Amino acid sequence: MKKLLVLALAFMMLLSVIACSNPTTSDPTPDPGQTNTEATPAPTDAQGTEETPAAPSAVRKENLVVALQAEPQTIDPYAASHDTTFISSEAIFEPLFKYEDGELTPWLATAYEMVDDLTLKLTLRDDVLFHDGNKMTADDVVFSLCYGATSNFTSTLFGAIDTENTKALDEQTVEVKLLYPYAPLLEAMASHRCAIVSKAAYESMDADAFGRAPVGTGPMMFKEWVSGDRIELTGFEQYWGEKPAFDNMIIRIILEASSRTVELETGGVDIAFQISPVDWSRLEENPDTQMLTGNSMGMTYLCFNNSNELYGNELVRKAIAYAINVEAVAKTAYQGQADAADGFMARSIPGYKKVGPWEYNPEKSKELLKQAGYENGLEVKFVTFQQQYYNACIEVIQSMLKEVGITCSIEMVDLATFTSMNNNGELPMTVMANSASIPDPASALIAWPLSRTISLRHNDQHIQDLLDQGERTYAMEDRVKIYAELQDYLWEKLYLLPLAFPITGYGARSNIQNFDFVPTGIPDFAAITFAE
Amino acid sequence: MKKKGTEQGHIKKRSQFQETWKRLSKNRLAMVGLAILAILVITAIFADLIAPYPYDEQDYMATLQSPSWEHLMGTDEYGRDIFSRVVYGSRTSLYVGFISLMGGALIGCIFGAIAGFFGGKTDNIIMRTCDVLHGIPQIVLAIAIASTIGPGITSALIAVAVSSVPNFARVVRAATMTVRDQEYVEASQSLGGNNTHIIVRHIFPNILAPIIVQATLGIGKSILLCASLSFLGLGVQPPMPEWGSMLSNARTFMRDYSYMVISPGIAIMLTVLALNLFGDGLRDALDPKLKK
Amino acid sequence: MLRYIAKRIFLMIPVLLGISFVIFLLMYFTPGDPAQMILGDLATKEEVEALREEMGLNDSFFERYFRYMGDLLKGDLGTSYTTKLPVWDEISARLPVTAKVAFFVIVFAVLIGVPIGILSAVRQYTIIDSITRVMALLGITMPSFWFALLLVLLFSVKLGWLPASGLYGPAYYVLPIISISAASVAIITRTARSSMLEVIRQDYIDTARAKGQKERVVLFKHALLNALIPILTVVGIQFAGSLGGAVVNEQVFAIPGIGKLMVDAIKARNYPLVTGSVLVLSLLQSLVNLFIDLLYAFVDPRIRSQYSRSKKKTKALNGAVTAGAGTAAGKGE
Amino acid sequence: METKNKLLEVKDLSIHYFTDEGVVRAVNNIDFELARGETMGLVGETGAGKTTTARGIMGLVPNPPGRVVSGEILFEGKDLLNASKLQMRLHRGKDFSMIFQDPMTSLNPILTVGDQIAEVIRLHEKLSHKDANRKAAEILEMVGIPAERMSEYPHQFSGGMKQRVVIAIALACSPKLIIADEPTTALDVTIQAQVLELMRDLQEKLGTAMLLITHDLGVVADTCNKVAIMYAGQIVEMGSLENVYDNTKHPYTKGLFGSLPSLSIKSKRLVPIDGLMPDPVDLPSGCPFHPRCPDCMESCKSRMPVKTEVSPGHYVRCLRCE
Repeated sequence: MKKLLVLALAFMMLLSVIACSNPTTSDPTPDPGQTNTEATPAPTDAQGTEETPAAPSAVRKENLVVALQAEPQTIDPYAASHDTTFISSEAIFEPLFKYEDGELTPWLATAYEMVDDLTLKLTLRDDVLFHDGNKMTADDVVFSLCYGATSNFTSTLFGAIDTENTKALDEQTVEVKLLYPYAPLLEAMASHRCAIVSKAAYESMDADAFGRAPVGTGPMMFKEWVSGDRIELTGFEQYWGEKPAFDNMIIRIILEASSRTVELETGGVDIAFQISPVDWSRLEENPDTQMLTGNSMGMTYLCFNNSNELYGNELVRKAIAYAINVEAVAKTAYQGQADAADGFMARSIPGYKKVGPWEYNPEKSKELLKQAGYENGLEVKFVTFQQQYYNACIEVIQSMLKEVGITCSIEMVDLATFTSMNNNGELPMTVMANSASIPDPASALIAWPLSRTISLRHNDQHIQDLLDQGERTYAMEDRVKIYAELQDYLWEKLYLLPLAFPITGYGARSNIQNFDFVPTGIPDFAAITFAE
Repeated sequence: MKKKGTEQGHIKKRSQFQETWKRLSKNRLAMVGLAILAILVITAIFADLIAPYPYDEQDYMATLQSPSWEHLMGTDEYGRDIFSRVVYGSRTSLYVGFISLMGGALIGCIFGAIAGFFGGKTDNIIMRTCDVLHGIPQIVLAIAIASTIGPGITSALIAVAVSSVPNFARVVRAATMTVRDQEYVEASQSLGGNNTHIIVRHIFPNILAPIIVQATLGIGKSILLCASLSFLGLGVQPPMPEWGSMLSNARTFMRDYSYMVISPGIAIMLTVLALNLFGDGLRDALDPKLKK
Repeated sequence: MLRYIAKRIFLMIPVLLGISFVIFLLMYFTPGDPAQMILGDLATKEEVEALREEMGLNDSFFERYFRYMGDLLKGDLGTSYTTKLPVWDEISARLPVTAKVAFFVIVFAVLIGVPIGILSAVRQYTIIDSITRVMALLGITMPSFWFALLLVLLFSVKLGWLPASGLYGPAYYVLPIISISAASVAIITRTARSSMLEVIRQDYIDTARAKGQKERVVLFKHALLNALIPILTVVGIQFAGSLGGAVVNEQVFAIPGIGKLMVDAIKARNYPLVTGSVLVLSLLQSLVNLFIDLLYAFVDPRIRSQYSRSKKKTKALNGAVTAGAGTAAGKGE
Repeated sequence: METKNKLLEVKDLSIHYFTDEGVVRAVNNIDFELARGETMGLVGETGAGKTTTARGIMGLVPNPPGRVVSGEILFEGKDLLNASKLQMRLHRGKDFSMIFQDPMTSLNPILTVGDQIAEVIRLHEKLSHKDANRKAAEILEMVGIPAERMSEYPHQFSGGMKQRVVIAIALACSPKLIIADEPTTALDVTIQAQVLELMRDLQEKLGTAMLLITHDLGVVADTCNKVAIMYAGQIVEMGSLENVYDNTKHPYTKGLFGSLPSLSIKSKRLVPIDGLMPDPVDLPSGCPFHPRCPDCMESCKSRMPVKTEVSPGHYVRCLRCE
């Protein structure tokens, strides 16, 4: 009978040996402060390794396979706000302009002219065809811009467009009218959120059908969507520009992070998104794979519900802030792949002002607690949903608050319950993140406008005024001054406590070239070339 | 003590329990199972003494340390000592495992016995409600309950209990039906025993074996269900440790820090292994036909 | 026999109705607003309210339930909130995948489980018996996604023999099948072993041996056929179980199964898709159970005679009584 | 008796079971002979080792835990104990076959009666399916069951009918010897008589020898020409019917007869043998019956009696008769 037991233990040992037999370089975990990914130079330079002039490689590949972490709800960039949609739609649609080396270069629009503060004249290319064969005309551009203005997912970027008076002057020119002066307009027109859709195709089917079978002008054409499994795109024969180095693009949906890493290592996929930080070092060491990382345009923050009687009290917010070691929170929660947040938007965004990070001073925190009348203890509560990084931040903060006598309970609910609690203002405290869709302060501070502030609920008109001013002045120097004043004010009021600037990244096979890290997280697939 | 063959003395009447214990103690494997269970229960009760660190104490200097002397099972991504969390986790996991099982078994057995014993319409009604309950996936049940009365152990407990009722009912019904036709049940009916008396005194002891097997299997499943609930964010509330959620969270670190997955995994496996060994032993001991 | 099948199918309807009612009830009381989930957290209150009105979410519980039932009877499962596709299209896209995986899992589990179970029953108290019992216990206790990850690490990454995820060819099926069926193999082995042990002790096995029958035939014909009933029950339960299946395993291997679809639908409060997928799953599971019950009758004549009280049989019974040999003996019919 | 006519010779046979609780000495050094066409009764209380003896001859002792410790079983001069598995299989059903006690569980519930009979025929006689079934039908008729019922299942037959099927299976290949292990115990008296009469007719018609195991002395008197009384694994008295019934020597046999109601002798009370069967793991010293033996002597407690022939063909194991 003893043999039975011995066998059981032997089998278990065998299993664990297999699991951990891979060469776990148990080097000391990255102590905070030193970024362990040598590959990324100082985080401020967003371009990553400098541009090696890609030799015109004749190497063509049949399929470019990309692994996504979740299935997009739609491929229509105007009907969603999630990366998975934009990654799927990037190669199908094209914007009016593109940014190359910081310069606005013509793309679908050949030239632009700011007639006055409220009107912009665009001249378009005349040789662009849609996937359904129709020619792209000014009407399509007007239709796309108006669609962008009205859809609630993109109204933050294109809401300023006056949909009645924007019209096509002729086949190739469009006159865009604005309701109020709007500085980030051109920036928006050069982003992945601006997509010229075929008016005819859109109107021939209803909005949702278009979302599942989009028609654009991009180098890749939509072919098939096998729900839950993959989206297949194929090369567009009559594409007006330079054809990509691959015939088809297959976007596979692999939910499990470790499976995406494994597929990258075994060559099952060429590019994989949302690789968990734990695997970054292994993918870098592996000769067959490379990691493309850099500071994203997002910011993770501790969000107070300022309409709540307790967290509306500035003393309490600051007491909590002083008890938190922001540096440690960022490093632990993101396993070293994040910098402590010292401002209200990512550093790569023009207009960013360094105001923090918040001083870690438990003594001061206790003082403020006494001032606020909570010297013998304070009860606080976090509500969150299943999200690896937010939960990590909250658990780290929870144990830090314990040091200063603030007992903190965490309630984990599922996403739907969380969203409805958020809308009804029932969230006490939580950790969230906002990411700018275009490198412009207006988009980075998306959580602050009064009409949109369902989580912060600060109802501070002064913030709204500054936001409007910043958005409506065209001169960059004046905008920077306005946003600097706003960021100082926000730092003073501390309606939210910035925690981390996450370093994001995606993995690729080493034979993928001309494919760099982009802060928005939506790379240009068509430009990809292949080595060997 | 050897019972003398020839001695005419009366044989000492041993109670059913002693009889089962005598036969059970001979089965070494069942004893091993019982020993492991005893250890687990003791660790659960004296967790505060056994665990070297409080389960929620974080140490940012020592995140993701592989097993060493000060951290027997290494540390997790927050620098918390995994050994202490496994020790405290035994408390939650055993609590969830056993209580949900008791609930599910109790209701399930009652329904099963009634359905099996009376048959006919009552049997049909009970069985169809069981099919309905069985048809609803445990996860839907868990989410609904967790969302209405708030997430946490209690909701996970209820979800697990409710979803294990159909299995128990079906097992008990089948066993009751086979036992019901036996002569001794008719004998006690002829002696004027009313139905509840018969079910409790005669039918239950004889169908204890399948119930035990279902119970020992059930506990393992309910602990693992807790893992899938926490995987959905509905399980135990952080920072409370629970083996299942520790396992599913450690998944992302499995490649480089495999020790994080192994310790909770082995804890679950040991518990379920012990339960099954003890359960099998108990079943054999209770089943007179099984002469070794 | 057909009468019995009709009765069973007829009985399924109340069960499915019951399930749909309970699901609707559960969904009704669960907080979280589908309209909000569709529009995302950037939408304003008015937009959300307008969508709720349009989707009829503000109607009373019974109004919505009867409207759903009305459509159901017309064979329309409603449209999914998120993708606006008919629920049936979403499910039918995933049904073949889940069915194929579940089928291969059960076939694999039976082909491995039953012979090993029998072997360890016949060779009781030997080393083989101990090994299989340990394997069985480990199979039941091991969390399946842990086993899945181990398999992927070993066979895809280290040895590179098998693809890690997706279902684009026969080689893709190997790892998912092994990982999902581990628990089923264990349970089937245990049941096969215990029911074989039960049957081997019966007298008719000795009768067969007394006839001079070969030991192999005694075991695999006389013993196994009688031991089939409990094995079939467990196979049925395991097959039904793996349909709703290992959601986590499906996720690890990126298999677009119904289990994952249902869980995501619940998370997004996509009521029609939740109810639809649960109903389809329950229907499949009930059909599997019916099929297993029919197999009982096929295997065991005693059960078969209960189902089909056809005329021919009863006449023969009466015939026997008059043939002189008294039937007062024993309780046999 | 010339050796040619001796069908079965059992010499000094001992079979023990080696269990965790200890060694169960079920059969201890028994020997007897059986000629062709002869019927011998093997009588004893439950636990005397009757069934183990039968299974020993058939080679069906479950091993582990059972094992033949000593002795020989000569069937037509050949020792079955060192026959190969294959040879034993060829004997079983062809040269000797067995009828089991409980008809309710002796038939495979999921095979038709016809198949179960045809199986033994096909095993030993190279017949096609059709011929085997035809022969099976014949044998079924022989045991008094209408042939059309061949395709029915055991649960559709009464206890008596099932026992007839078991007999049909045993006699299908007209074996030289039938071992019947309490064939009628589970049946009512009326059916018992019919089954016994059937077995006797078939025995005469096929000339088969029979070893009838029972605890019913009446059945033995009615069917057998020789009888052996077994107690605690030993044959304590053996001989022709007249010797054992009229000229009983061994106290245990007398005790058995004493506990039988008899029409001829008017007696108010039956005289049961007090005490219980000894525990086979821990047999008493000397003569195993001495603790319950009314005329027990001092030497009985220490010395094991030897098999002595008190009159031609009549053997007794008792110190009083040595």
